[in-house]
Amino acid sequence: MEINWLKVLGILITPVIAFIVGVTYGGLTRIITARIQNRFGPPVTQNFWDIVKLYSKKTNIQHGVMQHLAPVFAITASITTLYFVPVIRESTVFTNLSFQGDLIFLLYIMVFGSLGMALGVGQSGNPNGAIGVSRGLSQMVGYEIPFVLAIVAIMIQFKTTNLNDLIAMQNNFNHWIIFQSPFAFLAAILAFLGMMGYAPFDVVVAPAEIASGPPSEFGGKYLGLMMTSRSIFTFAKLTLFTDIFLGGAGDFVTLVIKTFALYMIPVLTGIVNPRFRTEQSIRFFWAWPTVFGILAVLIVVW
Amino acid sequence: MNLEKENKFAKQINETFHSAVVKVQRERRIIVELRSDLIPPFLSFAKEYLSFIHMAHYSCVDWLEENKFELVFMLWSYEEDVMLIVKTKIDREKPEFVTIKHLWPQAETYEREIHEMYGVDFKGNDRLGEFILEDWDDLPPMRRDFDTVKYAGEHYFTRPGREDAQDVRETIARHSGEEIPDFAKKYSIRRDEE
Amino acid sequence: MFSISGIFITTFVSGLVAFLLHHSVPKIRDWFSIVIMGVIVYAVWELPVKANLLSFKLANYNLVFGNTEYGRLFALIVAVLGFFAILYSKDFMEGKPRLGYFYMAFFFSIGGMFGIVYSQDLISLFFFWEIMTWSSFLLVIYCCKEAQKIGLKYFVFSAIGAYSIMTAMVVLYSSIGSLQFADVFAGFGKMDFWSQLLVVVLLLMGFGVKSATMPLHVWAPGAYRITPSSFTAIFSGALSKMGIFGIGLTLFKIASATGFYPWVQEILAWIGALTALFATFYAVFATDAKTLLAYSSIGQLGYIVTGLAIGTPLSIAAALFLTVMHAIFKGMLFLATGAVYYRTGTTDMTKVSGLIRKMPYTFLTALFGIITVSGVPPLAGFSGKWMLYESLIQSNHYFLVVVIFFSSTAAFLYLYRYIFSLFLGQEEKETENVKEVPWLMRIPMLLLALATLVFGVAPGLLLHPVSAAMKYLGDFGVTYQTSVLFNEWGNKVDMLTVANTIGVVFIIVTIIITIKGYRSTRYVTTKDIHTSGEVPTENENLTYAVDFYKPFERALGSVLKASVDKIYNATGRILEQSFDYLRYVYTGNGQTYAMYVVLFLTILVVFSELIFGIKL
Amino acid sequence: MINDKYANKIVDIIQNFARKSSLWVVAYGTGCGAIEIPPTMTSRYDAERFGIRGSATPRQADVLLITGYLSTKTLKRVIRTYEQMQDPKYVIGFGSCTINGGMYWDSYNTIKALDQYLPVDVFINGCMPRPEAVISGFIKLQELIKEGKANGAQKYKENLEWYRENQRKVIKNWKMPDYNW
Repeated sequence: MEINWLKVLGILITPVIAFIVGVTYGGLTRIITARIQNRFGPPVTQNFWDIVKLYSKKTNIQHGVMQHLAPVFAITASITTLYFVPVIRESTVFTNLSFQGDLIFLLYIMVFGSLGMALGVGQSGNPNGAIGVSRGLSQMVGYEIPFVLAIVAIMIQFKTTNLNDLIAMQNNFNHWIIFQSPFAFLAAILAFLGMMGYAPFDVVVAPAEIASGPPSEFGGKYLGLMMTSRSIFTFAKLTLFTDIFLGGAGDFVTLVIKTFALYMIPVLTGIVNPRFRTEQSIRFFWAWPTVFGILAVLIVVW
Repeated sequence: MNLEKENKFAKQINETFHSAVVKVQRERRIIVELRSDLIPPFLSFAKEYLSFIHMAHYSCVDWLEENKFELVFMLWSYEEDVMLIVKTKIDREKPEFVTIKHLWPQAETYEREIHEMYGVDFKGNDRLGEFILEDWDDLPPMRRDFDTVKYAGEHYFTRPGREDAQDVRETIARHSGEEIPDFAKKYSIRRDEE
Repeated sequence: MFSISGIFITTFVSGLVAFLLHHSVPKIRDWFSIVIMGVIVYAVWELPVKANLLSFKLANYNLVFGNTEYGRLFALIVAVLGFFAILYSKDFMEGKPRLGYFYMAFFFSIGGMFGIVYSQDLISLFFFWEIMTWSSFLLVIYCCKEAQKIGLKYFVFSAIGAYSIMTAMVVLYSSIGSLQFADVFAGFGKMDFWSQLLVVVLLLMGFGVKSATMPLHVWAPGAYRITPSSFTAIFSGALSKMGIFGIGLTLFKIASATGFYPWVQEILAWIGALTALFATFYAVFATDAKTLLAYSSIGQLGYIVTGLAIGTPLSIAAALFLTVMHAIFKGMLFLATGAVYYRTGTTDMTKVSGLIRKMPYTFLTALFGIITVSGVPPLAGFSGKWMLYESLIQSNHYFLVVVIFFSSTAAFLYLYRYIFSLFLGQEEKETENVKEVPWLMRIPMLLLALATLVFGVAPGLLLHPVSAAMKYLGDFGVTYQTSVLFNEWGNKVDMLTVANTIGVVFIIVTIIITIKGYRSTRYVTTKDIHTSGEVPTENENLTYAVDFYKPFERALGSVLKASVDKIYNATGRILEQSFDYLRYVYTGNGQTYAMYVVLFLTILVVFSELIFGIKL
Repeated sequence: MINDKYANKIVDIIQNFARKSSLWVVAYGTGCGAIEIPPTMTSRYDAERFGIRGSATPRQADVLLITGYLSTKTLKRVIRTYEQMQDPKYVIGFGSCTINGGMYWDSYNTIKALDQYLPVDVFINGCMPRPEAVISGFIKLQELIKEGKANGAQKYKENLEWYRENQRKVIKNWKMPDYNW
């Protein structure tokens, strides 16, 4: 079998790039939050040092093999998602494995990590963790409906389920799906708010109520791995949304601009909002976002 | 000052409980002193007939000099806006009383506190266990013969260098010009002066 | 040896022999059953595919048996799952009473299912259908007194199903004059509209009872819960597939010849999707592990019904793929639940927790099971779900795909709850002495778990027999490679790449995280958790197991309050009252009954001559 | 090859810098001093500038901030919380009460000197110490960490028996899991 070394290079460096970008975005988020709250805020490298500190903890505890593996599940899902999303359009290095999978596959592989995490949290035996998982899964059922409606609308409209085809069809500014199918974008971006887990949909990790919920028994290297995974996953999800709605990116500058613009939507929403209860957020997702999703499908059909 | 309703209450109380010492202290304050075995009927009387439906407070006072504990109930009438303070004295050597939780459920918690802090035993209250203090094995700490300074010195490491600390009672007595009674002096002497 | 009659005779005779052995030499009873079942698996595998292998005349009817690719798929499910279940039964059923009865009913139901899938005419299908129903009914009422009521429910619904099939047979026979499949399939298109409609509806109803399609699912949760777990695996994994088998035949061989076929498809697809949706909701709030799996089973069969009803090649492939997968993963999950029951004596999820360290193999099985059910790659459930979604989208069933997707997402809720409550969570003091189950019980579970992995990486292996079976149903072809799935727009997903990626990343990160700080990582018990500084005592129960999905319940509100069960109960009450009057008829006098019998026969003769023109 | 000694030193420097720049404080308000934490964390004083952040559980935290007096009942929970934290971990004694009992010098159920029971890295004096003082205490801790001197956890581990003896003297009903590394 012939080995395409450019592909190998891409597979090796994409997670690193994703990690760096994700961590920087995390730092920027904290600065922006601080500025909005009239504070100075931590340095931009703060998240990076947090992760390094967590890895450098001298002792770690685990409650069993599933908890040991839970962050591994999470990061596997993050990296696999990343590999199956084309990062840079028509690039040999950064399309990775995106020709081998499709959108429905991505929807499912994104859950892989949450499921693994949930199993680990379950084994940690902390009731707070289990409550967090219960809330998280319930909320996931909530935002999945508008998201799937949006994705289905797009798949029907463009008669493809492969991301590369979708990107190729959005070759021009006015072909972006955000303009072609605005309702799908609305539904998806509202679901995206829930997916990112910022306020008002942060009841899963509510620190004051359930002691940060799922990760409450995770510390040291496990928490570090989880934060690494979250950085990569944030980048992967942003890239996925950019690919679907904003026509992908031809180079890294465009990619950073587009993903950052998308990222600011949940972040800014999160800063100015209080927290929904679980059933409130589920009802929220089943109200307007779902209506937008149905509209998107109906518009495509007619 | 219009004490019409207070006097009316006092009259009603006196008519029913002849041994009750009723004093209208001021507007909206009536103080009743009563024998301890008459307290439960009196409280039900106050609740059912005199409209004192709210038990606002329930506490205990240590009268070391008389060798008595005094139980104090504060009842409030929403209809007349009057507070009725009921006092009774019980034996200090073997402090016993009956529970009144059937009249006011919240009394149970007050009784638990009084039990823990003064050692009063309430018959009929089955939750008189450990309440706020954990693993307490000394005298009940709110009794006046419990020496908190001595206890603290014996049980906790005290960092040297605190010389300014004084007993509050001494300071108060000095400022008000009162003489500390002899029996009280026993408990108020600082440990290092012994 | 490899003849249909051989398979039938072996199955039924060994049922009787097992019964007799139980009463004479109980020691060899289990091994005898295992060996026989192994032989049957081999025979089913080797049986040549031929439409007419055995035929004989009984009264006026030709009874024909044959092996088709479609029947072979189902026969293999029955045989393999039956073999695993009987292997599992040896230790699981040890010490239980009336084991001869159990084995006999077990073999008879297996034989009944073989009869159904091999029969080539409706008479023998009905005959074996009834044998299967009877023997499974015997197993439903096997356990205890409580089971009788549940058994009655099962029996009433099975009877409804059987009578609808019988009525359909009568209608078919009266207009076609033959009940052989070949004649029925050929002649059905020429029947008049109303008889066609009646036959299709009755057949779908009859088969729908066994596949527990809503609103005929009411019997399933109770019956699945009360049967011994080793048979529940068969019950849910294979027996309910007979309904799917029948629905497939009805749809593609009978209904497709009619003018209202698209309507049937649409309605059945929606029934399937709604079954999946509501069953999932009920499963989310179930507290008993087997009830949960029962509802899950109903929901999964809903997907299959939808897939069959859509009728595009990809969707049929998805449905048949899911049929096999459902047999595998529901078999696994029921066997794993049975293992928990075997060791702890309960399947109540609020009572058992923290078994992972005690029963690691069972946990592994359950883990593979739930990953497969949820359809997360790289295990095999994903391939089936993927094909189903793609086919739904490409056949323009937009809202159907959302409903299916939604119930599939909601399935995560109950699946997580299942594995969390039984295996994860706090390690309880009551389960301190629990051990792993014996090897004979582990082997079937682990082999099934392995199968999910193999079919997950290489779905083509399973799509090969599936596409052969589709050829029998009609001119359906589906494109696939050993590890690559294609949809109708030409998009693909390469399961081998997926599995490799996940596997490599997973292994690398696992090695890193294990080596990093290996010495400083220590294990602590589940009592050593953050409880705001409080030290939990030994007997304190910290597991979050009751009302697990309260927020979700609140969000759903009154949707769940309406239950089909309640409607049936109301109907039952009304019927009960009206049957009070019937007591005047049932006098208890033998002569009166004899008169009734004579009267009934007279009416039967008169009606059959007058209406259907049949000479008895 | 790089000399192991130097390599380790460089790793140490990086790790200490990371530990210094990221201090997660477990949210355990013991006494009245907890009221000084909100102004320290929020806009007016903004402790997040220094990487100081609250964390919900001891498993994730680095710093245990004892905000004021400790009754014996609370002490048991604080010890448990401290033992659940992961090494390296630091204790900051906050307010006079943790130093010499403060205004509770004669109380029958508060401890008078925290360092008898837990290894304190930094004391912040005052009743109450203002947020400026709190932040300066944190900066002092950061300096100690950077120099590698804040090794309270090490001290605790080595002198566990001495600490245990003191703790058991106060906590009569000792039903705690062992502290076993």
